[in-house]
Amino acid sequence: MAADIGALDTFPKLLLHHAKVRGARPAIREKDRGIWQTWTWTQLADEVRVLACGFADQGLKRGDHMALVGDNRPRIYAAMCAAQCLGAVPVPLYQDAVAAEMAFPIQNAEIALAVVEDQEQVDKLLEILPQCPTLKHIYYDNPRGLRHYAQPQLASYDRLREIGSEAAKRDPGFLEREIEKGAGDDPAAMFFTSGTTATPKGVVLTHHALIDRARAAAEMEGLTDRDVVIAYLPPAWIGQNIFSYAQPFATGYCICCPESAETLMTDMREIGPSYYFAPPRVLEALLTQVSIRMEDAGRFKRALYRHFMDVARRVGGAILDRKPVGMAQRLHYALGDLLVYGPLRNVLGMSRVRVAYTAGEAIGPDLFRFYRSIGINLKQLYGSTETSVFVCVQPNGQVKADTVGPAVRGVELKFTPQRELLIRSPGLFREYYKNPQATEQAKDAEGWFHTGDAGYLDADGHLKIIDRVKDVGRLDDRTLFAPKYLENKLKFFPYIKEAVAFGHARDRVCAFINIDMEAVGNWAEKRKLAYTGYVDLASRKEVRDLITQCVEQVNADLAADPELAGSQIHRFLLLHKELDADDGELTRTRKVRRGYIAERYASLVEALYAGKESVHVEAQVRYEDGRTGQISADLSICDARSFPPAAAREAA
Amino acid sequence: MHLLYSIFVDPFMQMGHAPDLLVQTLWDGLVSGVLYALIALGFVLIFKASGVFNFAQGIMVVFAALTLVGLNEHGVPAYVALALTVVVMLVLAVAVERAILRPLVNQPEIILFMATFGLTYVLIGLGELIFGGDPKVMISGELGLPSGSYRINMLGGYVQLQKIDIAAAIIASLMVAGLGIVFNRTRIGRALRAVADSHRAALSVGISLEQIWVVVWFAAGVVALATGIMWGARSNVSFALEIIALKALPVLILGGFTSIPGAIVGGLIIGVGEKMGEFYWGPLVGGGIESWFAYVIALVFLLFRPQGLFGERIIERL
Amino acid sequence: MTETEARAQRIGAPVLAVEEVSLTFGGVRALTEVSFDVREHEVRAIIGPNGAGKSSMLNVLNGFYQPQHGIIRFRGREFRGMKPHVAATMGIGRTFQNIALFRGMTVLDNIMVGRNLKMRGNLLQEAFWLPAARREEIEHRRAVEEIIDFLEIQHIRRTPVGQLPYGLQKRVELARALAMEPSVLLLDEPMAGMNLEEKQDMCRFVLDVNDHYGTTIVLIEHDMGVVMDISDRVVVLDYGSKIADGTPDQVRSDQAVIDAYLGVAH
Amino acid sequence: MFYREVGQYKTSYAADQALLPILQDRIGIAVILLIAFVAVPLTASNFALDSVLIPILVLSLAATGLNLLTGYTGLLSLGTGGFMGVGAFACYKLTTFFPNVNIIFLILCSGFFAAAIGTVFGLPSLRIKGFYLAVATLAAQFFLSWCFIRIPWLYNYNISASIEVPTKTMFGLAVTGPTASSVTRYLIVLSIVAALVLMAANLMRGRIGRTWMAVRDMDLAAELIGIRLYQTKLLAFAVSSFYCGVAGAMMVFLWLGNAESESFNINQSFLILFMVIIGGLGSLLGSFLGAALIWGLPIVLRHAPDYLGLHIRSATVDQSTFVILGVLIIFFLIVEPHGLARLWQIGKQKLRVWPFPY
Repeated sequence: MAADIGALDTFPKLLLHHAKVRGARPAIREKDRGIWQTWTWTQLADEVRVLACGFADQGLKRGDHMALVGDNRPRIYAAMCAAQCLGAVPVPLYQDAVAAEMAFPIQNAEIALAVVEDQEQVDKLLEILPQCPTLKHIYYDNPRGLRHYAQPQLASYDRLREIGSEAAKRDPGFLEREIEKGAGDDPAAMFFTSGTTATPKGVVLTHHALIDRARAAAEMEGLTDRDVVIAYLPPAWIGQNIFSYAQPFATGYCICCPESAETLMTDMREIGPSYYFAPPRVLEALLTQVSIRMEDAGRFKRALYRHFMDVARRVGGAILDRKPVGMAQRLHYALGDLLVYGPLRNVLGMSRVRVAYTAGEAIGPDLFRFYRSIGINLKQLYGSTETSVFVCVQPNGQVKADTVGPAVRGVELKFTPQRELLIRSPGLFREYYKNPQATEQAKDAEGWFHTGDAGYLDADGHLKIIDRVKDVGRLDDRTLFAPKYLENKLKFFPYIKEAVAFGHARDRVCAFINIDMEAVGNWAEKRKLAYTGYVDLASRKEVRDLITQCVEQVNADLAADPELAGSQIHRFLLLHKELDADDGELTRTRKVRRGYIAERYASLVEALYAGKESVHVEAQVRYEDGRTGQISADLSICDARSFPPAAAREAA
Repeated sequence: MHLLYSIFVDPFMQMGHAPDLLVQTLWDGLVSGVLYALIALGFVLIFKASGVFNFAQGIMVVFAALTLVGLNEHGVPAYVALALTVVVMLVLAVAVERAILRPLVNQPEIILFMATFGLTYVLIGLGELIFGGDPKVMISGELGLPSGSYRINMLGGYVQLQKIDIAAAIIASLMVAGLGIVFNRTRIGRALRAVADSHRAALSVGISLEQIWVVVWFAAGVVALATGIMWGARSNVSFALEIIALKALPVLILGGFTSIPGAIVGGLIIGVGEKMGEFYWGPLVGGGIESWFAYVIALVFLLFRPQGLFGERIIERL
Repeated sequence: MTETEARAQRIGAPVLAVEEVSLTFGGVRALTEVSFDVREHEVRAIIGPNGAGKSSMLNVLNGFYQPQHGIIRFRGREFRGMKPHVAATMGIGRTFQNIALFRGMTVLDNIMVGRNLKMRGNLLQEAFWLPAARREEIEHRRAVEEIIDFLEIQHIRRTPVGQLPYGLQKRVELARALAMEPSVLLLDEPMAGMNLEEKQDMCRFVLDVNDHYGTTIVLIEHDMGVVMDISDRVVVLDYGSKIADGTPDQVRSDQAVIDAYLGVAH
Repeated sequence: MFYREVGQYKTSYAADQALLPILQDRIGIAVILLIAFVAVPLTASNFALDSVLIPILVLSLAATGLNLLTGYTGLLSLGTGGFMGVGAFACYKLTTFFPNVNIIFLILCSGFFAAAIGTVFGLPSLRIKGFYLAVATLAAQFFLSWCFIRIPWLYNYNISASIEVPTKTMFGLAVTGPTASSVTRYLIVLSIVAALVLMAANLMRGRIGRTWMAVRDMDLAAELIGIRLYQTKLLAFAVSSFYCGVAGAMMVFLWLGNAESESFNINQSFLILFMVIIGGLGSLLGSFLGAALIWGLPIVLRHAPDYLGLHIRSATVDQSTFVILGVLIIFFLIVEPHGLARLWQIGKQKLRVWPFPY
């Protein structure tokens, strides 16, 4: 199974290779101090050398773990590579995690050494220091505000570099020797899965796995060292790590770190990435932005936009897939490209995007088609931390909205009778760290990884994922009920921010809906509808009618699909508060925790099924400034029309 | 040495030698001073009430005089023409308020200043289109203004006083007095004073800003008409007057942009200073210094007292 | 050594002192024989109710007003009164109660103006954009970018200041003053008109500036709350006279101060 | 919409601080320069050059000069005509004293005389502001006008009291005087204007420009930051007058061919001020737009009746032109008080975010 990946079988070896063959090419750009500061491969290699010597001097040894906490910064990536040089395993942690969430990984991996970005992260680590006796060294990149911190564990990144420089001078050949000792089967990094229910698990990935998968996808898309990627998602997330560490090391392309979260859009527009990744929620937020801004445009521009978006919807996807399209249509589209799509791609910063991926969760088909229709080659992929991401990718020209494409080179797929997907691939993880029981559960003796996802291969061999195996339910008449599928359909409407569908073992499907404050607020302003806040807005009759229309639209769509026609949404209510990760209703990656919500709002669910007109609710809410307050409200329950299945209609 | 002598000694010796000439010069200066003061008065009225530096005040003088004479030429009896001209100035005030002030409310001063430039162009064009560009003779006789002069023997010589000048002085005084009464005794006057302090205060008196603007522009128009008649009676009614109207600017500097007494006193000082300068010092540099001497007086004055004659000291705060 | 001790240790000898300063405006007494000193690296607050003469005091310190009596001592030199640009040259920076930014310019340009005293470029170099001018411009841009980064205003770098919300304008003003690399920074009600969160941010920035650049800070507030937490020593003015001077704790328990703030009749 | 800025990123401060950081702007300027330097000389008629383009360029330069003072430094001046006159007469005297020196060099030199005189008349700005200062500059205007008439030495004691431009050659080509071709004069004017405007743009992006704008926006704060108001304001007067002086010299030598003191009277000052205000205070582009509009509009109006086939007395046309010009000025001020440059700014911004409204 182990595909040969050649002599350059570890990331440090790849680094030295790039420093040799394309030393003057940019490896990392960082918008800092107002301009794009460039690190060439040579500079990156030099930095890594100094750091690695520093780490070694501080006692980091082969097999040790090192924590990395921070945003996308060149120094964080350099530290990652430096640790790998020594055979140590970097463990990137989410920079927005609260202190308590960091304690487990540090204890679990017995981390002694951490490289963090700034005071905020230092404070968090210091807070959990008593629970984490192994943690001996914390290096911070930005010294701001840390001048008077007297803890002996603390030292600055610059201090580390000084130590490293001296050590490197004492033993110039040290680094090369250490790198030589490394092999492809060594663990390269460890990622902690965001445990929604259980404790997090540390997924150990080898150099081999990561490099193999990075190469497979790069070859498939024809990535070269001229490609550019913008690094804006948390480095602790495997996807970000693949796109901004594994793949650039595999191909030699350049990654760009934005200046701050606020400037991301501007920075992306400046850089113009050619290879882009965005989870559906980001794409959705972007589209909502687009819709809202277009609503504010003048009559002429709105008409222009609507007209050409119609054209794009009809032929845009086909043109992108190089399918035959009539000359007149092509010209029409070309005009639209000049007037609308081109400028739109430009303001979104996607003019140069050659390949864009989305993954993480199912994407609404309309959302997906929108990007494709304006000429952005957005494709879906399927993968997870345990598989080093790339399992299935949609090849150019074979893009469908509801599948995630065929298996990538080297991957084998099969299904259990329960429709659970099993995977065998060179990219599979080695183990869950110190958790043999979980490892055994997930990876069987023959090396098949049990994904927990339900799906099947369609006629073209493309993988179609419906939902998590455990979430796929049945209505009490045995009709298939895939809640996430419904929720995604609802969430495509800009007015709907979150949706939670219920129906397992019930007689029909009902849903909770969160309105999108920005979009609905805008909509209300346009209609001169006064409101005081979220609760007030959500309780408006006009808003309920608006959402009812959306739900009925979804029902009409569902009716067209014979498998899912039975799971149309009969009733719904607009929640009195926004679902919030801080309240445990969403995961950190903003997935709804359906079970928890059903439990927490049991009375609301009951009211939906009891056929009540409205339900009284009292709840504690947390305001933005941290205060909490009590609200009570009567939530009206709305009925939505449902439609007879298409098959039945045809028959009739 | 000779230069210093001719600047600092000789002129004063001349004054001593021929006091009658000195008195005559002073009188001439006072008379032109009255006219400067009248133009400045128009500026001050408008600036005080609307914060507009009305560059068109000069051309309003010409326009008013032209209208008066032009109407008369078309056979309208003098006094009817006078009344009609007053009506025209009212129409102008309303038009200015509607077309310029209202749309430009709250714009920076310089923008309003430039707008009055536009107004100047419009008035020049209109004036020429309607009445032609040639200089005209003021109908002072028809209006019952006196002509001829008194000759007073004094100080070993004589001083000649034009009757029209005396009339001008009297009319100007009456006008100032009249304005004074309007300002201090009437509701509109109180509003006007309030608006100079703060716009909101004026509103609380119960008079709209728009009304106040119309009133001040109309008042400035009437003042312009009076100025035009006086000036026209002394020379001709022509567009050259527009440039002479710029003389009102040093007057304003001297008197302050918002002070009516300042405008009067400043006007007289400038008028006298200019005539004296021209008569006694002008020959030194070849004459014609009237065109700029007034500005130099104002400038020198400004360097020592930037707030003007009657202005209050400005304390800058942060 | 704790953090507080570490902070306390940095304070040095007095750098700025006013001695018996009196200031009148046309007969109205704004300040009466006020004396106090400011030590190197400390955060010194001047507090007092509205109209207590705080702003006048600041204006005397950086030369905008000339006091009728008293002297100002700055780094061993004595002044009867300052001249504004002399104060600037000697390293006294300043922000204003009613924001005094250059509204027509961008954030970046505003802060660059703060570098003016450090720049030497002449007309010829700049008109022809000679290498000397270019180098200088870049060198100072670099310094300004440090400050922009420090105060976290990267996202508004190119925004004209007139378009910014109040809280950010205050921050830009602080940035402009910092660009002068002052050794003493006078802050005139830096937190006035802010909400709680903005106030906390501003406090953090003031402390960070004091900490990172070692800048001595003299700040005025009429609200006792936040200032007490960040000041090393506090002067209290009331009706133009000094009524208390000491650590925040001392001042807080001073009867005269309590009376002044509660408005007890004099 | 035509601004596709994706991928235009700066890796150095030098690039970030470039005059035209956006690629499309650079292309636009290049195209305009190409047209101005190549296409126009090849195609334009003498009328277009002599009555439209050369005047607009010369006036643009004067407007740029005034804009530096009024738009960037916030000092209102009504003495522009006078300062232009200083340049013109200085150049005339220089050609008399140094008949063999290159005329372009002399034109530029005459700017320094204007700068010196401008600085002297800028002295009052140290004490006074706003309209008071404007009146002070009027003093300069009237005094200088008076000098141009009363000092015969300035016009070499000509009977006509006017300047007659001598014929000067460069590389055997007549560049001034009656025999100089329109194209030659046009190209020289264009080159000088382009070079000086580039210098102005450089000044405005550097330290000096910033201090000027700081003084304009809030002089007290500027002073407390360590900007010396006196020096800054006087420098602004000097540089502004330099530009006006060069414009004045070009006006006589490369445009009119002769001049009387009348050419530099108060009306000229007002005209230039118009251009600056209508074009846009504090915008170099605005100086050009304003000059083009204020100069071009009367030409269009004057010729409009012919094109429309109407026959109107020329006096009537002139008078109507006045009225229409006045109305248009008021109209423009109402529509966009910040001038044409602002309109362009807004339009450009719209194009940059197209299809979005903001």
